[in-house]
Amino acid sequence: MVNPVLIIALPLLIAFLMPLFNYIHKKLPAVVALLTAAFNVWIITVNFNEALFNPMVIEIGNWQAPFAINLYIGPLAILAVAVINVIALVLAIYNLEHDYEINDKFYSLFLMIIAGTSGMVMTGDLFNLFVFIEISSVAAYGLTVFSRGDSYEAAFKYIIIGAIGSVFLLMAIGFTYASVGSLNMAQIANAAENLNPQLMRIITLLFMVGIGIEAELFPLNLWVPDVYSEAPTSVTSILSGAVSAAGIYSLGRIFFTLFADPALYTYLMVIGIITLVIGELVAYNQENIKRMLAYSSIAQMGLIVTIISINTSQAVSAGLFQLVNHSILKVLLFISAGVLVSAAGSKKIKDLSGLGSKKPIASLGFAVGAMGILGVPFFNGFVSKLMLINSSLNAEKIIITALILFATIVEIGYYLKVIQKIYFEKRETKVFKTANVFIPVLVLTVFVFALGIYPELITTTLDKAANELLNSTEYITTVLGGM
Amino acid sequence: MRFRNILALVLVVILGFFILQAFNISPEEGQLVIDEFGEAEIENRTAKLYINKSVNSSNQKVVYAESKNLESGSANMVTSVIANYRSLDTLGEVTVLFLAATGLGAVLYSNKKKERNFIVDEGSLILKTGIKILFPLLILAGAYIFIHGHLTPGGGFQGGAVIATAFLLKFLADREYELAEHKLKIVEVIAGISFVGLGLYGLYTDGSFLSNFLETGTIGTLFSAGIIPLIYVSIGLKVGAELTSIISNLIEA
Amino acid sequence: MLTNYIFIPIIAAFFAYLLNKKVKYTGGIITSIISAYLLYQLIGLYGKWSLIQTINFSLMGNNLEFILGNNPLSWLFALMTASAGLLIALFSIKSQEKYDLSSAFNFNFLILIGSIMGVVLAGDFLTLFIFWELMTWTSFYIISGGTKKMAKKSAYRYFILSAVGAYTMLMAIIIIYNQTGSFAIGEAAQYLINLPTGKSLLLMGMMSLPFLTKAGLFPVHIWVKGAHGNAPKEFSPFLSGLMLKVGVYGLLLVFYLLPFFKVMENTISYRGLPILSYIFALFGAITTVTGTILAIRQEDMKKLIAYSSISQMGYILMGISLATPLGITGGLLHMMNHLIFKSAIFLTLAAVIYRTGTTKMYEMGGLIFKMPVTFATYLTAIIALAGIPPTNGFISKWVIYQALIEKGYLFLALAAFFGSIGSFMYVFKPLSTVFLGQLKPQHEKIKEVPFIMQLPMYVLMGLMVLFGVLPGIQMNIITKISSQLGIESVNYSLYTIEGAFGSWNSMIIFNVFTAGFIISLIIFMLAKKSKLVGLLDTYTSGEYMNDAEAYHYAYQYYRPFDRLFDNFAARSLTRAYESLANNLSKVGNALRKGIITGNGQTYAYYTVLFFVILAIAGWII
Amino acid sequence: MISFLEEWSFFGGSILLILIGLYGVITKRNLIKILIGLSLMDTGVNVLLVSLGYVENGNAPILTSIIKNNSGAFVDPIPQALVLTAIVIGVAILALGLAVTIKIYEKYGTLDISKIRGLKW
Repeated sequence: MVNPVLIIALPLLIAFLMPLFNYIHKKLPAVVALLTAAFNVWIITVNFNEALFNPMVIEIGNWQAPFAINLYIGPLAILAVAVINVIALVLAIYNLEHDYEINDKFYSLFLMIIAGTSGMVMTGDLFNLFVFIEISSVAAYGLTVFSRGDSYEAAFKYIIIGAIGSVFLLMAIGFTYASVGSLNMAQIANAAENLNPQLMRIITLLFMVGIGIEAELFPLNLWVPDVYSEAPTSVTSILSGAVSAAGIYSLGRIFFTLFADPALYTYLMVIGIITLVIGELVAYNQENIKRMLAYSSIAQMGLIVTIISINTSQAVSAGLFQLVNHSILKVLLFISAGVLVSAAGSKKIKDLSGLGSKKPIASLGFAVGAMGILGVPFFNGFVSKLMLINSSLNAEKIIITALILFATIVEIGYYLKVIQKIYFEKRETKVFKTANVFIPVLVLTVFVFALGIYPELITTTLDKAANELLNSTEYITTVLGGM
Repeated sequence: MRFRNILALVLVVILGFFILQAFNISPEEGQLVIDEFGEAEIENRTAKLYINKSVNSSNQKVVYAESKNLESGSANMVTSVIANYRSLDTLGEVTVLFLAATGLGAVLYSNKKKERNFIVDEGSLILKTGIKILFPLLILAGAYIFIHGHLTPGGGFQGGAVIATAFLLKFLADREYELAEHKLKIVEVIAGISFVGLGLYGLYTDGSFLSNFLETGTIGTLFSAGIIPLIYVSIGLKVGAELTSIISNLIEA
Repeated sequence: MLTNYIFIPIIAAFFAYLLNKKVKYTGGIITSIISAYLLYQLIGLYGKWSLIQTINFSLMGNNLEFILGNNPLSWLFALMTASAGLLIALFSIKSQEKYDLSSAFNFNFLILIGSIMGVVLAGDFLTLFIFWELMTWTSFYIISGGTKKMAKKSAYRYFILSAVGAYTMLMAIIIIYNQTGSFAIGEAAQYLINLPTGKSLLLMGMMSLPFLTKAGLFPVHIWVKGAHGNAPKEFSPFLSGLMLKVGVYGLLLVFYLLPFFKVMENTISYRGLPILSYIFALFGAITTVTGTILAIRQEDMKKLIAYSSISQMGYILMGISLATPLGITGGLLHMMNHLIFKSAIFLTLAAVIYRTGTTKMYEMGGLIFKMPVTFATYLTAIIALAGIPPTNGFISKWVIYQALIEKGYLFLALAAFFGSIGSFMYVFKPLSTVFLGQLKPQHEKIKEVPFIMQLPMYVLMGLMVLFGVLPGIQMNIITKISSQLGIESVNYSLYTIEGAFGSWNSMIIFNVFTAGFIISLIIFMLAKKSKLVGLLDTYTSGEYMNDAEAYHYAYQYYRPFDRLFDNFAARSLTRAYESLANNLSKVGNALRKGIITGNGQTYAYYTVLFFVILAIAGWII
Repeated sequence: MISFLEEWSFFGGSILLILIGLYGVITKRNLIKILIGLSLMDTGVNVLLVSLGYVENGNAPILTSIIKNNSGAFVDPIPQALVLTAIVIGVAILALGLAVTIKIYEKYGTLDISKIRGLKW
């Protein structure tokens, strides 16, 4: 066994060293970042089965588990961390082709965001969660501005919302500590039933604002389209693929494991539905492809929150599957769209016409991603869509089912326009040179089809993860031990 | 727009009212609520273990300058929390600062060297003369604060901030003053990797990241508390360097 | 192995795509070979009705199985698919030499063939749905690849309508799955029959929506015109001839294999049949009339034939929704015949487009001597379409009339007659304007299409006459199907069909017609030839004429008739659907501009608002 | 009255500080003022955290030659440690925000947030 704390520690170490690598050679930071991500993925594969069947509690600083900071790596965490790091690896490969002017700074931030999101999903301590959320969002603020231009404005909006969110989060953590007397998640979960309901309501609402910003809940998500459309492609991808996934993870951790208050799920469901509907309707009218994808991301997050808040094991595992798929597909879409945008020299959808034959790989990547999101058979989105519908019908939430299908139809509406634009129109204007994205697109496409044709690859993990979310007892006993 | 402001006021007041409810709950038997002001029940909190230094042991009594080989040998309990019990938070915090400095560098980065475009108002004679004397003293004070972080109030952050203040004064006094960027970088890198390196060494020897692998010695003496002073030195240097680079970047922008 | 029928084409699709990128024509050749192979295999499958193949898998915590089964109904559709695929693939080898999306066409076309096989062989709804989706997607891509300007929009419309239907079906499937734990069609039927009538009808209504859409029936027929008219010319025959029929397959499935008609028996009856059955037949009649009227108005020959398809689908629906032996026989016969003659018509049009490059009828004329084979095929096909003996179209229409009159549905029969007369009018329009009349100057150098493109036409021509004379060949499989569907079969022999009011003997009629044809041919030979006048040599009193085409006799051919229905045509359903979409888009825009103002401060405002609303909601709840 | 002030000046005061900051953030147009609001909120929440760990008559949690052993009353050291972290994070966000503000001013020539709307819809 390799200690999974390295998943956090190593990127931090390398990030601190980045100036040195940059001094040695301009290209070295990219390579080192790639190696770090690959190493992380290796650690995860080594630990995967262990975490799945015997959740690990990693004590930091050799302090006995519930009293200091510990990492908890169970099925849910390993799933999330695997998604995050695989995506990071793919993006590290993608980055090899790019030059960001100040490479050392870019890759420092890039590795930090990996460490931050991995930490978010692995930590077993509430305040530590806050610190990791801040690491990933501060890194994201910094990364956003790498494309210059309008990105400063986007970053500023993100900073305002993020800072307000962090204040709410801190308040919630403070109240939790003052009432429970501990910051350890297991202890809090254990004590949650003794918590005064009114206080719990206040705490959970504060958390909802704090976490909602990362999990892209409406109306806390309006920074998303600006940041996603202005940030460099790999940043957008990691934000939508990893950071939002980690946000949903923390949301699940807080509202399911810690404060399992059934009244909350109604809130979450309503918010999720509003997010879904607004995201889809606004995406339908977008002229800017990156904004369109951003709103589509928002809508997907809304969908996932809605489904998870149904609170049955089927629904939660469907939601998690959708989350995994969304991470894979959105990264694919953003990478491909990034290439298409730079080839066309414009973000407007109408300027993308006829790129299908000029940029075959990126266009194919976009088509695969879109078809995955729309749930075409043999693509991964199909299975998760089936599970979503099945679980919502099983829970007798037929309105949600209808909404999911309505949302899919709106999605079809806007994705098909782009696909037709790319493939079935003639190009008259110039095509710019772009980077090669063959390997990232290939890897992600393989994932798309692997999960679509053989979903058993992941279903055990999903079921276990769903079980972990819905049953906090196992979590508590694992961390607290014999107490 | 006035309506908007009034609405904002109303909203903020409702919000505050709602949050204040948290302090004003009359609990039923056995329910957990926020302790009243000044009556924080340390006994029921994790903090008790930290004060008694009994997380791993069943230690109860800690006596200044007498107790030896405690699990965390820092006389300053806050320090023992920051640099030992919750050192991962601190690593994260240093990281955030590093991120801010890096991000700031990225935000303000430009290819061409810019003219300083504000009207240069030279520092007064007092400031100029004073800083010549104060600068080494401030650096020294900063170093003292972070080296004695485990004994006295203060620590790496405070020390680092003092060091950065010294540089800020230098900037204020002399508008032409420029830092040797690469030296700052070197300090940054070394401080950063030594923190993570200490953690990794703990992982290597004790099997746990950031574990205190040194003898903790007698509480209250300078050479005590295991890796805490080491961590604080690296934090101090790191924070000093980061804050200085933030200042220098902002001034140059 | 039934999976072969699905996956061989799908796998071959990738090879076809890659090879065609390198070497011209290979894509079409591979497609032809694969379809021929499938056809060959399918013929061998005839009679092996108990063949079932299952694939186990686990999903959503249940162990499920994909079921593929061979039965007469499936076999017939599979055979139709393979043969239509073969003919069109042969045709497209040459006709696509200048088409720059031909690799993609062959790729999609092979997958389409595979997925239709999947749809018709499926023994459970999940398999059916999977391949249904795949079919919709691939056909969407093919239609989008049309060279006309409207192709994309039509494909888009087609897809959205299909998707709405498909998702409604998916919802019904999963509701049933949740209760029975299985996707199998048999178990679903078991379950549905025990449900309260209303609920079960609702579920089955949801299930039939995608099939109605795909079959292009009123009120979800609006995609047909655009998709058929703008699809690549080779694909229109397949779209009209076959894809519409896949919808019919689904309807048969819902009507007979699911207990739709059994459940309906308990409801109110009208003229001896359940009211719903009558309503479906009525929909069929409306479709027929609508399609006919709109077809007559069309100036574009492909769109004209597209509307004709709609109207013919109305006949088929009338037939199969009667649930009488004659009705189902008529419906199935007409379906097969429609495949043949409609493919033939579209192929001839494709051949004309291949040579002239236009679809506007008033830009053509006099191609009879330039493209004789094409003309002959077209003539035979429209004779069949109009339902004139001795072609196959007459027989099936005759059976449908018999079925309607037998039940006393005079109104429906009237609609059917209207459609039949209307079809004379609209099929004559392309005939007279494209093939007859005078040759346009720009078409002087036109030649007949290459042999490889003529081949499918010969085959289709032969089939039309063959089945017109010997309907017993088709009746073989149809009786098997009706017994599978639980309907008594009609008495028949090789060239007779027993109707409700006497029987039809095609041999006698054929002899009479052959004799008549020979006599008129002799008269024609002996008669004096007419004199030719320049077509656009129109008298304009010295006015300058800037739109010569408008004076062409083909332009607004049936204007007086059209004027009767102008109001009707203006009240288009398409516009209703579009305004729905527009309103949705308006809501989206309003949300976008109202909420997402671009001002970062407003977003911060929302954060506070969000908390306050939640808090107040918390107080209230 | 006095006891009320004593009890509420910390909890109520810190919340009030947060609210004042929040009000500033959502009403002031100037980017710098918004950042000041954010910083006020940070301060407020820091005061709140520390006061949550306050013990009446408690000592600062440091053993010195005067307070020799740990048996006496100490204020809770954990919130203090948390606040230290929170302060640094606040500083980091503030610094980044200011840097971005500089760039925005270069680009738009104004600090009025309602005029900085290059990205919308």
